[in-house]
Amino acid sequence: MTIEELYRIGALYRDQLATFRAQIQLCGSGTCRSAGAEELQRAFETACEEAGVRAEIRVVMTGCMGLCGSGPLVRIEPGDTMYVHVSPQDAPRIVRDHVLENSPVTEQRLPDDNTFYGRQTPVVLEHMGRIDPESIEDYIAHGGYEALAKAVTYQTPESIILEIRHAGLRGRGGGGYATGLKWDIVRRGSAEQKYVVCNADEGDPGAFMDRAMLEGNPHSILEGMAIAGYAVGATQGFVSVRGEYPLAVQRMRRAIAEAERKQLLGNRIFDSGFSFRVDLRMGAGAFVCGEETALLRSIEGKRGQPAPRPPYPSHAGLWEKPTVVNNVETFANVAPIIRRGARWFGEIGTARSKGTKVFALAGRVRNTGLIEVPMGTTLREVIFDIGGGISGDGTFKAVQTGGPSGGCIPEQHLDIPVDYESLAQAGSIMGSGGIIVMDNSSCMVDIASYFMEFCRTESCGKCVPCRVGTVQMSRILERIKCGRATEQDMETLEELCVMVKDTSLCGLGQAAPNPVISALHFFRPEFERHYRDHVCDAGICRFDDPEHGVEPAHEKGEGAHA
Amino acid sequence: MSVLKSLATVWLSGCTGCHMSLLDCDETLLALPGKARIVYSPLADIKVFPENVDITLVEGAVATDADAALLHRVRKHTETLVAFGDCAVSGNITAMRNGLPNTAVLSRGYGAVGLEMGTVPEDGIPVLNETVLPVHRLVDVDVFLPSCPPSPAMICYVLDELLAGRTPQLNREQMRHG
Amino acid sequence: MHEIRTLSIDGQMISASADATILEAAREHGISIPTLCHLDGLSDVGACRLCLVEIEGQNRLQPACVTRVEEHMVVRTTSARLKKYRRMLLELLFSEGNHVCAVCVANRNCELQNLAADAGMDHVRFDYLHPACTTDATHDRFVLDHNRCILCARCVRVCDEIEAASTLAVAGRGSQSWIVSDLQDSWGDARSCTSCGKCLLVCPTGSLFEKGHTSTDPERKEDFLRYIVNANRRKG
Amino acid sequence: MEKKPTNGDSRHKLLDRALSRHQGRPEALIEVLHTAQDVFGYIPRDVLAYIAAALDIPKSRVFGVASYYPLFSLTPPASHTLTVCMGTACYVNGAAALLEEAKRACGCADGDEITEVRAAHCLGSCGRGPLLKVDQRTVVDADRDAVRREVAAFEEHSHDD
Repeated sequence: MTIEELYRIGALYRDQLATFRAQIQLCGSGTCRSAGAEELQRAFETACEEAGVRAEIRVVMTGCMGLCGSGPLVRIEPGDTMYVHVSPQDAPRIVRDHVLENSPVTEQRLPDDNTFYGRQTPVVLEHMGRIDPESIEDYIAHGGYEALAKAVTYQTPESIILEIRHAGLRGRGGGGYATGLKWDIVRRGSAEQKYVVCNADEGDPGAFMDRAMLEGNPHSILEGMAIAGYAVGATQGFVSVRGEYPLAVQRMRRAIAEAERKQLLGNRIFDSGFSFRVDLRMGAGAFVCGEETALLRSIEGKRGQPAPRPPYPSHAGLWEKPTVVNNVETFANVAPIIRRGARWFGEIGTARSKGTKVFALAGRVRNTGLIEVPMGTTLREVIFDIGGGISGDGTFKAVQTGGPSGGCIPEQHLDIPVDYESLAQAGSIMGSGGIIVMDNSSCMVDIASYFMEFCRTESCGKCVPCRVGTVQMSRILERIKCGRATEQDMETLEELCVMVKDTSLCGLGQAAPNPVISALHFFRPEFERHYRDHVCDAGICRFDDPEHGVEPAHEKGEGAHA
Repeated sequence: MSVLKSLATVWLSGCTGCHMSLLDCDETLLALPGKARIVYSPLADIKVFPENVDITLVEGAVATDADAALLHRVRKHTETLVAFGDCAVSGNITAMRNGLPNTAVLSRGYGAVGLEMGTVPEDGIPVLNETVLPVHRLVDVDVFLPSCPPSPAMICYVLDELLAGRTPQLNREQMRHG
Repeated sequence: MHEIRTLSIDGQMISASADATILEAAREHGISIPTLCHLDGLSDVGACRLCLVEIEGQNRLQPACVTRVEEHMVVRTTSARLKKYRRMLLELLFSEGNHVCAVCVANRNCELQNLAADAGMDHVRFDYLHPACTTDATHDRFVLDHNRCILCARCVRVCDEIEAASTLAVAGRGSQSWIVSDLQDSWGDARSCTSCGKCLLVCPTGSLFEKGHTSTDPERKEDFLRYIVNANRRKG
Repeated sequence: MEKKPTNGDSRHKLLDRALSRHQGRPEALIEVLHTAQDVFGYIPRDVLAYIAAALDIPKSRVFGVASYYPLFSLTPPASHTLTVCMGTACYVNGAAALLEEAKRACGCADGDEITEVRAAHCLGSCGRGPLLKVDQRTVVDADRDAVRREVAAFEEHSHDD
């Protein structure tokens, strides 16, 4: 493969696309598939056939189109017209009226003035929902792998790292560590063997950014990984995909195979001296494997338990070798930066948080889905403009960011800009990008307890404060929920929050108390009403059930019953 | 003239080992009436726990409804409550039945002393709580005196300090469970 | 020739080899830091968190057992906060298992019990969880009592790193973790076990003990590991 | 050396293929366990022993890994699984009530032991919660009725058998 060949493949595919009279693109995300996208695809193919235009119309399943709550979604090109909640019965009419007669169907059509798409700035999602994720040619036709070609042909590893540093790209997994800096440490490592790892073991409940990107544009991730490999001197990459996402696994496996076949991965990429391979590893359901040292252990085939840092993976990672570990979205930002330059990227976002952020918007909000906005956009814009406000007839209560490591932000902080520092100041974190909107039907004690229970079951068990502290905090929260807690319990809970945060070995334990701390900070009266007055404003908690909250003896694992 | 502090000792669910250890204080015990009035104890024939007690040593864990009722009365009428020995402090051996269903505990207990297997008297015995708890899980405790049992020297030290109006400072050995 | 670092621990200026951990440097100079999962001669995992220390200029507490000394490092091994946390960690451990010292084979000779006494743990504020655990007495000579296990994994490491039998491992996860032999075989049926008994010698509690003994050997973990490690080093 | 559990079973061929694809490298343990879970529906004890021997990993460590990860099951599965997503988005949309309903509805069916109810931490279709996973099929915008419908369908099925 040479650059010329790459261009030729792209041009050929674009020519081929131009022969179609129109395109019917169907959102093929896991969500829309569950909502009936595959049946819909067959309906459109049949409709085209019956209209006698099967060969002239391209019916294609793309990646996630974003507006998940309104799926199944269909886009008609040319014209960029979107249809929402499309059912198989709608297919013949859309084909006849819109595709053939060019008079768009009014029902189900997304209005042009919708704020959902209008307020977004797609960078990593630019081609998502528009290209066929199972076709490497489609990716190439949209400029794919040009950044890799440019990098390995014309640029030095140093200049690439400089570009990434100038762009100000920071880790999108939530930590916000400067990506260029991390790469530079690995590049300067003296080891002969180095690794690049893509952390696609997405586990935050309520987050699906990685899933959408893996399913919708896997090559953009591979291209970013390969560029990283070139920059740091690694020849082997691993992408660790969450095992609960079979479609993402399948699409990524296919993408790797296709890229190898096209020699975009493998030996001497673009006839340079650079060789790079990627292997896929399937996660096996442990949330803690989102923590990088735990992730590396699981790639090595071991129990995915975190290890003390330092040493950091950039010094001693996979098999003790220098290793770049970045999140899916971080890698997806790399090719756009190399293609369009650090300056372009730096103009998006805020002074300290450059670029855009992909969020998964869900919960009690009208427009749920996948969005991408410039850093610095306010939460209010995200929830009320893009999200269209609260769904149903509830009123806004809080927004949860950062998953089990984050916190709930109340109304008075909705105007803070979404960036690493501002969210931390408001007592939450950016996290990987889940945004869950809650209305008055949610009880904050219940939510705090929900997250603590999550951390309790996801604790790896290695260090004492996380393994036992989360159990004890969970029990106290459960007592508050059923009105059996005392002032002493509240004191103990707060002491445990601080202690578990300060003494736990890894990020999971250190952040496990965050949802409780934030709930106590903003919603303390709600806790007090629970344990003093036995009142739950949301009507979730039960105080009258004599059985509720009386826990049976603590069960242990298999060793207990053997 | 009533400058003597009042002292009570209480026996909840435990083996009386802590009280035995108290008796092992030997000649020190003989001096006790000069320092304190003993107002309630399983070693004395007093039926009702009195009011306005200065110091109460509580032996044993809370295992029955009767334990809980007595403990609440003790707390209400005691100035300084001492969790006396490991059962009071942690539940200890008494709490080893936690995790077993009460029916299993009762039928084993009553079966083992020669009654017909599984014949558990229904009246006249306190009702077992589902979970045996240490004293501090029900009421506030002022002084914890672990060990199984606390040594006579340790008991004497704690009593001397409390009767002198001081808070006992346990050393490392005295702090040991077991 | 070793590179030397100079640092301060609890106000005492000390020098240590550059590859020494804070724990090694401190102990060499008679400064004691409590540990539970650490044992000289075994790899360190930083799991029990008892050896956490404060390092000036760092927000996070660091485990002394795995943190290397650095030039001009200023370390504090005791502070009101550290004392409080250590006591809480021990309370958590006591609450997690069934640690009934009075009937334990390791009573008066137990690292957990001693550390609790050192920490002034006169009672445990957390709920005792009273897990329903079993005891594996199928081995001819040894007993594994899960009730008293604190999951420090010293037995797992000695079995793996010193005896190289790898009979024992940690299974499950979180609060549902337990020590397993082979494929969850009864210990007596675990064919990989060499019955060397090293796991008993390193167990800090009464979880692993020899049949027919009413108390554990007070010297059990002191010297044998250093002896083996040194002997192996001389051979290597 | 552990013997192959049974002979001539095509499922073991798939397992052997996975083992040879990874050339018996110990780091392939999790990948091989995935294959075993896929082909057997769970990981039987003799398969664990076989994998341990093939990858030359101590048995205890294989068990440690297999029992660590929630996606691996060491016991045979029920004939149907009803999974309620308890991700945050589903939770704020009432997933807890669904889970309760699922347990209640399947409690009725307990006699045949055909259905296992599980709570998932997040299935990743948060835009259309609450989600219900019926064996491998995902139902979006689920409600109590959907739960009852699916459980009833299981029961009908089991009577057909």
